[in-house]
Amino acid sequence: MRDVRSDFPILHREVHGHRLVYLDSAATTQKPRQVIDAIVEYYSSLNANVHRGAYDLAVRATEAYEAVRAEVATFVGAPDPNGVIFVRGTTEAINLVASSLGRVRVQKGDTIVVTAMEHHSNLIPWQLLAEAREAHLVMVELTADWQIDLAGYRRALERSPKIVTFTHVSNVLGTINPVADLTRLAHDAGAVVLVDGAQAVPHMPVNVAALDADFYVFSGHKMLAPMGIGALIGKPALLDAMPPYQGGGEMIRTVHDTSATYAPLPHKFEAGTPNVEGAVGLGAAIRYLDALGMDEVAAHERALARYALERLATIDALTLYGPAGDRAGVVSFTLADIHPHDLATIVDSEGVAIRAGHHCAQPLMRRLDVAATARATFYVYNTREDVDALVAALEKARTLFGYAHA
Amino acid sequence: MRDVRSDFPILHREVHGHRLVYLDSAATTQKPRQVIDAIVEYYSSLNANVHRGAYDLAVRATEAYEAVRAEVATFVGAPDPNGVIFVRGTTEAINLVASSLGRVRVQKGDTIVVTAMEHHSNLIPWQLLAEAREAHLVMVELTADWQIDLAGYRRALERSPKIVTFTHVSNVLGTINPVADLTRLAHDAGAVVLVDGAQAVPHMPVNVAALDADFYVFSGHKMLAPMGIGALIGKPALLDAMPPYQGGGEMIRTVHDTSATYAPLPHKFEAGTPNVEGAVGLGAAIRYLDALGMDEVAAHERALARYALERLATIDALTLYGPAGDRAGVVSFTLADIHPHDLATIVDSEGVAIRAGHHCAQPLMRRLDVAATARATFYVYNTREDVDALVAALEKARTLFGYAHA
Amino acid sequence: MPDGDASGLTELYQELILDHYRRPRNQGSLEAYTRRVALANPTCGDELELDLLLDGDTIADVRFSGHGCSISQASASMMTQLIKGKKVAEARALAVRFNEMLHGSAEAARDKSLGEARALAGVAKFPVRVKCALLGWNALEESTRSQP
Amino acid sequence: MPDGDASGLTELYQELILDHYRRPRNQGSLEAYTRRVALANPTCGDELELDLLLDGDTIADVRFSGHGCSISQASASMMTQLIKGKKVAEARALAVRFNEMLHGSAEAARDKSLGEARALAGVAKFPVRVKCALLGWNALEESTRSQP
Ligand SMILES: Cc1ncc(COP(=O)(O)O)c(C=O)c1O
Ligand SMILES: Cc1ncc(COP(=O)(O)O)c(C=O)c1O
Repeated sequence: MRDVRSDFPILHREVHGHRLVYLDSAATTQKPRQVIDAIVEYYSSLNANVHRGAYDLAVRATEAYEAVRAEVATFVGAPDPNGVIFVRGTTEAINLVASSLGRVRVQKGDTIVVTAMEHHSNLIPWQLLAEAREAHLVMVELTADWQIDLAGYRRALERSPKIVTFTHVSNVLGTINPVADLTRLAHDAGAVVLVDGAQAVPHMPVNVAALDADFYVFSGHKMLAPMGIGALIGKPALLDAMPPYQGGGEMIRTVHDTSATYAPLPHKFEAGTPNVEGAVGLGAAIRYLDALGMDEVAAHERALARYALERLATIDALTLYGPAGDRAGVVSFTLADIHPHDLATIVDSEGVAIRAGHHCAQPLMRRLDVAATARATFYVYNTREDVDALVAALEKARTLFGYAHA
Repeated sequence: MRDVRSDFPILHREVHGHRLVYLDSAATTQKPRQVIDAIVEYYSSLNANVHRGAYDLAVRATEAYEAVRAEVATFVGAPDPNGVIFVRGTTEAINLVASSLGRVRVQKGDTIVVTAMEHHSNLIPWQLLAEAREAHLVMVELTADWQIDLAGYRRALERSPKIVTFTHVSNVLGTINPVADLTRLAHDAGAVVLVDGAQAVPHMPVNVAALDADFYVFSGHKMLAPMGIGALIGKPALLDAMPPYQGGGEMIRTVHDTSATYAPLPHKFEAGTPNVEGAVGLGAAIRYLDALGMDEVAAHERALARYALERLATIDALTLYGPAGDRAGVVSFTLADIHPHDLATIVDSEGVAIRAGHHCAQPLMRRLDVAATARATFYVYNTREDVDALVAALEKARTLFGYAHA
Repeated sequence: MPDGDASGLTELYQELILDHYRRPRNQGSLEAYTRRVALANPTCGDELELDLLLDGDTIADVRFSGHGCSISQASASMMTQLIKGKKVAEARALAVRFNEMLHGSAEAARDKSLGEARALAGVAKFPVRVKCALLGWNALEESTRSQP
Repeated sequence: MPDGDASGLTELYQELILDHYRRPRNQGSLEAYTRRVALANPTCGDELELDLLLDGDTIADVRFSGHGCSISQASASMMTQLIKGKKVAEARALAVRFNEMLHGSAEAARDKSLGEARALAGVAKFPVRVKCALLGWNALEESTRSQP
């Protein structure tokens, strides 16, 4: 993959007198000039509210917005742009499905299946749904190699769950789940499947049609796009049958004083003024990633992850978490008795930005038997030098905490 | 007020060979350089996910985000920044309250009061709530001068409604409602009050503490800020007692496998990665408006509205809608038998952007006895020349439709 | 205020279209109908109801009601003129043709079988108004979908 | 890897703090307690439980448990040393003082009454870590709020 660092203005800023080594892309990514420019251009020449204006600007803003819907569909292999719902991000997409589908599909005593590696955003909405409907929430455990335990998964499916949900890629372990297989099994058990693609779509080619997930969700801000935009990809037949989520402008057909009928897809699920800027920025991000090639992006990150795992393994008393084999560009670790927050503070003083904490995955933390880990994640703009800088900064942490230099 | 047009890049673009005369700010506003620059600066030097990072960027992004919360509180006179919840916009804010408060406060047979001048965004969520809880939705009618009918309002309050909601300013009529009085009456009747401030906060000084509304909501994109950001201002005691709305990252305290406890305000209601860019842009917009002075902004718009009403009244067969007295910078009209969409298309060819349609207020349209109106709305960047351009373009429409020149 | 019609406005609001707008043909409802479909354009609020009386596979009578802009009303009016007495399959073929014209096909715009509806070719220059011109035709499409 | 400590790191991770982190004083729980408060820092997941045994208005005994970074653990440890045997009002006054120090008050940082906790003055340079240093003190504040 070509060196893209020059496209990212923020990477040329200094942090504490060091160049910024940004290793927290799983939390949010930095933005290339191309995306920033698209935002500026949008507000400088195109901005208007969509879907309601007969004038030139409004027409062009609407066209731009709807064009991105089609681009998103193509990018993730969704057969029908009407099944692409713009949302704020992954969290909102999951809440939309849990709330709207959940209300009609899940009844008292029913089962919902999640896994022990979910991000809180793919857990709490189902907890809330289970509580509201008096349904059972079953959490599938993980194997010793930090994969979804298939035997446990099959056992859970024997309960004929109404909804099964799992992440495509773990934001802590880097585990890449066999989505197509898991989905097929769940479908055989009669379940509807939602896949949390927040850590997949930015990092590898994804084809939702091939995966056959009923719902697939992701965030723009984790894939070079602006904050405040993301997508829910749903099978139109399912979305069609679901009650509306939020009510308001744009999502209606005819409004009477005390009742209303709703617009067809996708607008039924897009109440209120949407984030057109965000969509336009997402379009620019998709074009940027497409130009790089998602296969290349994936290869670049996995190579970096491999290199990082190798280098980190040489550090004394460093513990790595995650599967031994293939994994995404996510590396979680702890170092001796140095708490991850202390690690993050120390490496930050060298310009290295890593995340420390529970990564919104407390159930997984308990299974890892830690309260927190440090985590480095890689994206298109990271290099082997970034990994080297991390390793050097970790050595500094060891020294500060009184460990002998390796 | 100083001439601000030069701050708005989009106003220097041409539309169909004419300068852009943007008269649709009630739908969404254009953005000054200062706001666009704040976005660019954010992504070029500050971007990170908030609340979860121990590194420099994340700290600064979090500080920037939380600083805007305090700025919003100050701007609208909210006593406590913890009662400021960032949302996508007005629509989401209303859905949040209807869904979360509604679930605990409204039971079978209870009453919810709305008015006949609400935007669909302040109607559909209450329709959905009333339907879900088998509650009654009562719509207060308007007077012949397009004010909320106080006698009808008092009658509705005799039903001891659980929730009363109304708009501060009508997006069709320009009516400015006596919010403090309406709120006091509703409180006396034991109701909780939500005020839709979408058309007020951008256009006049607002002090929610003085109004005493329990919830007050507005959108950033209608006040020079980016799309995808807005605020729910709530009394902390009420918000505290409400169940969460969306579940996910950021809004939790401790997460167990099948249950969780939630974070204190304001984070309890901000699940998932928030739109930090949007908040930063909103901060820039608030500083821009503060520098102009909200009293000056209001005076500027009302003067323009008066001038527009005067000039439009001279056009033959033009019908104006709305109150005779004081009104906001919103002017709705129809012209002879020319359908508003045709009007919008024709004036657009002269560079004049107005809105035509039901303005997301179908119940009001039925009371106006029209299916649609044309609407011109004014903001800080509009001038008397803009009004003149509109009037000239309307004369062209008359000619095209075969009416004699006035 | 003549402007040489670079904007296409004079073509859009030509005499014939305004005439159909102001004196719509076949307006109203049928006492006896075989098909009734109501469509709305939620973004602008235009509403249209189309009644068809079928005699075998022939459209024996047709009426439309509702409200909307000059384009949607004139287009619906012209459509009713055109399809009355036609076979359902012919009418549906015209709908396809009309659609092509509105999406810029010059060839379709020359197709005499579209009759007066060809006056609406200029709508293609106003993308946001295309929906208006199609409202009646979409109602026809929907009301005859299950009909051979 | 000495760096003259422009970053303040050496001060942050000085011997005394690491010592309290590794050998926390008064760690554990009390069999008999008057007050028990559990606090968490949801953004980083630090958790702390504080037990107080009151004898009248005197803190007769104190223990803390939980987990977290060196700063939160060391700070809680130092706090327990400091408040044991003090009157509740005195302890609360120390909490106010400590807060001032963490918000940059040089005067508070010189206040001998803060004892070893003064070693944490350097945390003020790391805004995101201030919450960590305050966790134990906040628990104290909360558990003694209703106490005169
Ligand atoms: C009075 C009023 N309420 C609510 C809204 C909805 O705001 P938004 O679309 O930003 O959610 C609008 C504007 O569209 C409005 O004018
Ligand atoms: C796997 C996973 N799911 C969901 C989310 C939540 O995404 P967002 O915060 O953009 O809604 C994240 C990231 O925070 C994630 O990594």
